[in-house]
Amino acid sequence: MSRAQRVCGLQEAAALARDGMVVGLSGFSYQNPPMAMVRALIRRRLKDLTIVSGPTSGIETDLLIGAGCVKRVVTAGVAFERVLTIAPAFRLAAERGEIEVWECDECIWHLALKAAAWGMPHVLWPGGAGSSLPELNPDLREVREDGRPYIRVPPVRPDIVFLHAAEADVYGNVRAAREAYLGRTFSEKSLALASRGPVIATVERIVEHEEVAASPERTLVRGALVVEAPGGAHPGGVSGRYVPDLEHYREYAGAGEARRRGDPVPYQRYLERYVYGAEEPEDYRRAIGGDRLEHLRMAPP
Amino acid sequence: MSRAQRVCGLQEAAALARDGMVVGLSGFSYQNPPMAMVRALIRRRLKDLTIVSGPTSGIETDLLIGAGCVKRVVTAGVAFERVLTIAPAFRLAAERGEIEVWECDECIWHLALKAAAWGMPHVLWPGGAGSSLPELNPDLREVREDGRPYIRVPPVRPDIVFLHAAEADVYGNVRAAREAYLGRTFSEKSLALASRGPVIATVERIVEHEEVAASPERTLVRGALVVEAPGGAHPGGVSGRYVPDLEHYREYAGAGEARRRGDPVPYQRYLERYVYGAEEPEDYRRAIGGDRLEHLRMAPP
Amino acid sequence: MSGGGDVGGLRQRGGGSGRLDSRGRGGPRPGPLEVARLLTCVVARELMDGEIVAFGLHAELLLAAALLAQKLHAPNLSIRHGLRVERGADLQPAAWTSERAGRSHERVEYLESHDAILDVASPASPMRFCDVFFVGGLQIDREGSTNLIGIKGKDGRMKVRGPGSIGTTSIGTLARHVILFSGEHTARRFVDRVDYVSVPGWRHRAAAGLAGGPSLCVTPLAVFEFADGWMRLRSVHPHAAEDDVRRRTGFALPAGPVPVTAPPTPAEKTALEVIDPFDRLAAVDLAPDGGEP
Amino acid sequence: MSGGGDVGGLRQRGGGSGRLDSRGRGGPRPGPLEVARLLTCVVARELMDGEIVAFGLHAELLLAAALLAQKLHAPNLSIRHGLRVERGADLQPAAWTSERAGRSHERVEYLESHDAILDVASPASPMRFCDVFFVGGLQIDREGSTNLIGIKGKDGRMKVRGPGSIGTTSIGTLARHVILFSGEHTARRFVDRVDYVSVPGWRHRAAAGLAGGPSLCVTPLAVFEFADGWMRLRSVHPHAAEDDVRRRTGFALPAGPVPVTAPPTPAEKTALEVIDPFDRLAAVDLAPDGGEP
Repeated sequence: MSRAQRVCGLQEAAALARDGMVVGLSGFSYQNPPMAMVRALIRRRLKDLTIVSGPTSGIETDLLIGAGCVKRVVTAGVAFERVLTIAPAFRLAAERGEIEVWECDECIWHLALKAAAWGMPHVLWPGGAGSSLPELNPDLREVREDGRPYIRVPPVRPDIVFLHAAEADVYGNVRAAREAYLGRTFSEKSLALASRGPVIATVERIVEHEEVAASPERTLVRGALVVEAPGGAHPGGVSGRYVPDLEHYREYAGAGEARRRGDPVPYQRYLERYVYGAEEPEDYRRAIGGDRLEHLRMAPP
Repeated sequence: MSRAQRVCGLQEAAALARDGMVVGLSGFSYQNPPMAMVRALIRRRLKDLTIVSGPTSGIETDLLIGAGCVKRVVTAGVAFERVLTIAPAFRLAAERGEIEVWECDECIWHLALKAAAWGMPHVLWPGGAGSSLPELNPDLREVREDGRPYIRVPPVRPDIVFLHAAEADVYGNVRAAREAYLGRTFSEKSLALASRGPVIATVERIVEHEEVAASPERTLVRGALVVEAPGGAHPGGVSGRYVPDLEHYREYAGAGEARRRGDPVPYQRYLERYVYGAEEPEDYRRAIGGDRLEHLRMAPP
Repeated sequence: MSGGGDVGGLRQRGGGSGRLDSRGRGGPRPGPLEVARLLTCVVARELMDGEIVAFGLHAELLLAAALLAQKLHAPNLSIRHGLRVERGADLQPAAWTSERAGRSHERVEYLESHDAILDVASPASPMRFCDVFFVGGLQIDREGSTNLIGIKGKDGRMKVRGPGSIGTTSIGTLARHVILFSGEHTARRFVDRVDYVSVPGWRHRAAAGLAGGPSLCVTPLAVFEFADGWMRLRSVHPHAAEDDVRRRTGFALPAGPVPVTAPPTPAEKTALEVIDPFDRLAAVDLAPDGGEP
Repeated sequence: MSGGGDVGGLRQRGGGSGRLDSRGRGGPRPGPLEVARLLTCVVARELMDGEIVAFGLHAELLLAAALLAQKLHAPNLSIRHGLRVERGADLQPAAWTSERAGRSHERVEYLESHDAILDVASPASPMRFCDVFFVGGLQIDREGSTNLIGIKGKDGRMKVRGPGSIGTTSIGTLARHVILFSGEHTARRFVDRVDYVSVPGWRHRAAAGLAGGPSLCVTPLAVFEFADGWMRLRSVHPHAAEDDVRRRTGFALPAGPVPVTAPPTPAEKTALEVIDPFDRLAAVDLAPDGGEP
């Protein structure tokens, strides 16, 4: 008997997500968002998702909100750094009351996932006392123990997690590129550990198992379902592989800001062009300009 | 102005420990115990220490107990694997009521350190309900939340931490050998994060800062005080550098078991030969047999 | 992560008699290798495809059983040996202690930093530490509780200090399946009630509000299962006598006929030759009588 | 880890006027580089030897200030830029975003995995995240509370949704020293009371049972300090007029003479030439008026 591979296609993996689920998404700001999967989820016209992304989220979250798939966001922030201080669909939907925001910061975001991974009913955290977080989230309470203030943080447990990374083997061992960020992980592992359901990793490239097993200390997540999706973080970047496409971010931000100011056409056009009309990887590559990814590629060190 | 180095001598570092302190010691079973430092602490004739070691501890803890320095041990176990199921000085002192044992398992040991690092008043852990741990430790309570049982674990916070590792730079960046254990850490980082006081690392070798900074992902602990002490884990092993000296363990175990059975002479002789009479590194090397460490050295991969 | 699989008697290891001195029901008295191989098969048969099995370091027999299961019926079994997920087809020297096998890390597919045990303890996680966890003890009782903490004297105080619960308590409480394994089978080891509880059995779990309990207990003489949370004999090994097993067990066992443990099949035998070509299993510390004279 | 140091106005960045339009008390109107360099010196003077200073990504000015302090009076200052401890002598392109500087990792001396922020948040740890933490906000109020969450409309409901508190709240609560930094100095930014609290100031901390509060607030026009937990002017920059600063601050400031911020010393100027040979500081987003027309 031989060991089963854990590889599947993008649509097949996207079909594991259902309306109303708590969906974890990798990414920090511009880095490592699972955008190919996000576009596939939007094409499935999912509804009422709770998105756990970040801790500081970016376009993966904003696009899902803008496409109407989201009812709640668990995030420390949704922003595009210097391109746009507040992500546009997030801003519009929140201001209109169309989404709920579980207001936290990066520590509390991580802590809520840790509480889930560790099976704890809540965790008492010394940070954040005196802030508005407890007043904005009914399930974040300020409590005292021995005269000291703590925030009582409940677990946040995704039903399913999608992440994007540089590479994986066919058995679901996922890892970052060696060339950059030096082993720094973002939220991939935290989300995977907290999940009650499957962890799906889109990767730039499936590599030989022997290669992955030769450096097990580099593996971030094991037991994932693996989808090969080169360029799958675009317009985000992938640590050590390619840089974020800030021009594309500006295009998206412009469309989002136009809609926020009353003109829905550019945003609808964005969705048609890059999401609904780009079901196949070739279509997406053509939409962004054939050799765009080549231009963004990081030189090997 | 230039950056200050963080290097000192063994005696100078040992002098930072005082009677009654909570002392964290690195090591897991046979691996990475800070034995040169332990011997220096015994020569200082410290009293009433609380030792936080392990989570499963070995000779570093047993020798301190045997030399009369300890009043309390926070450990999931003190044993010498197949050499001896129960460490002899630990067994004798516990059976005579001369030491207290904070009875835990490896998870709860780590959790208590995490609670300290995170500044939490306690943590609720789903493991261990139904065991004797809460009944044996007044500060480990079994509690219920939403009908489920948890162990309420208090923080354990060392006053000072001594660890042994393969290498460090002069600025206190400490790391394991690349050649083995593949980045696996034992308790070095957990102890260092939980400590309220200084972290002292004895290392096999001080290496160039540039070399350490070129692979920052390998650094386990930063900001340590560094003591160069080659062979400093003996008779324990150092991952990737040398294997444990099981013959020496057997000698120690024999002396400890003899004392436990009523004959204190072999243990006293052990202390004289390897601890009190071996203040200088050369003395210790001579006591164990000049080229003993060479025999234990692991071949490069 | 120590699973306690190797915690045996209270004596210094290595010097004991380690002999198998119980009479077989028939056939010649088996050697240590044969007994170890039989137990390897017994354990392997319990491991299911797709599961994660975990045990402490120094547990060659359990590692061999996992490799055997992988080879025969569970190609997707994951093996957690301490905090390492191992791969490889045969039993090699222990990776991290006195053996100088510098290349042992090549057998590691994945590893955790030591404190990550907290991250993966929940059995509900896709990155869970294990599905099946092997636990040993100084004492094991009829409801399946284990004790590595100590043994009480007649005055009710601790008379023998045990090594401590090492890695067993939390994972033993949380794992979906706990299997007890003991290299010794004596009335000292198998007691009516443990003096202290390292891993809770059926009644201690129920009292704490937890369902279930250990499913099996494997010894060099027999296999126990649990009915209504009490141990009963599932099978007695071919080389052991049922009344001897009952005599060596410190609590009453339900009467009634007990089958003989199925000996290694030809397929199991063939696979064992591949897994353990150098008969390392012969050195496994199985001393049914605790190695006492 | 985002420190919020770069969160500026509510508008899209890059297109604004970014001009410094306040009148100086004398001398010619300074260019953006000169203002950025002055602020770099102001911040550097606050950083002590042996401390760990932390700020979010995209905070060139704060990084330059830390490098300046290292060079002049704090050789043992550690710099946390996001979750990296950085070394190096000059200001280079940002490491992780659109710049293609593949060698930026050579400037990293140590780094944390992202969730390790929990491990190092306690200021009592030798491995603590920081001693000094820089925080920005959409709103900053007289007691030093910051707000990145949102701005209320007249109906008391959230009218402008902010980005979120990103990495500021917990570290801003726990750090020994919090210094506020704002690239904008308007009555919209500096309000009497923030609408929501991302990082608590003096009174919000006291109400929660915490001592202390932010120690300083640096803007392109002035430096505020705190007396009895309320902001007051510590100095006004040479290019700004005190009455203009008061007018641009949305709450009353104690009257009385205010000194002029000490301009860069010759030593600071020389060091700045080394730290920023390519005048990258000229591109730092300092728009006292928020960049509005």
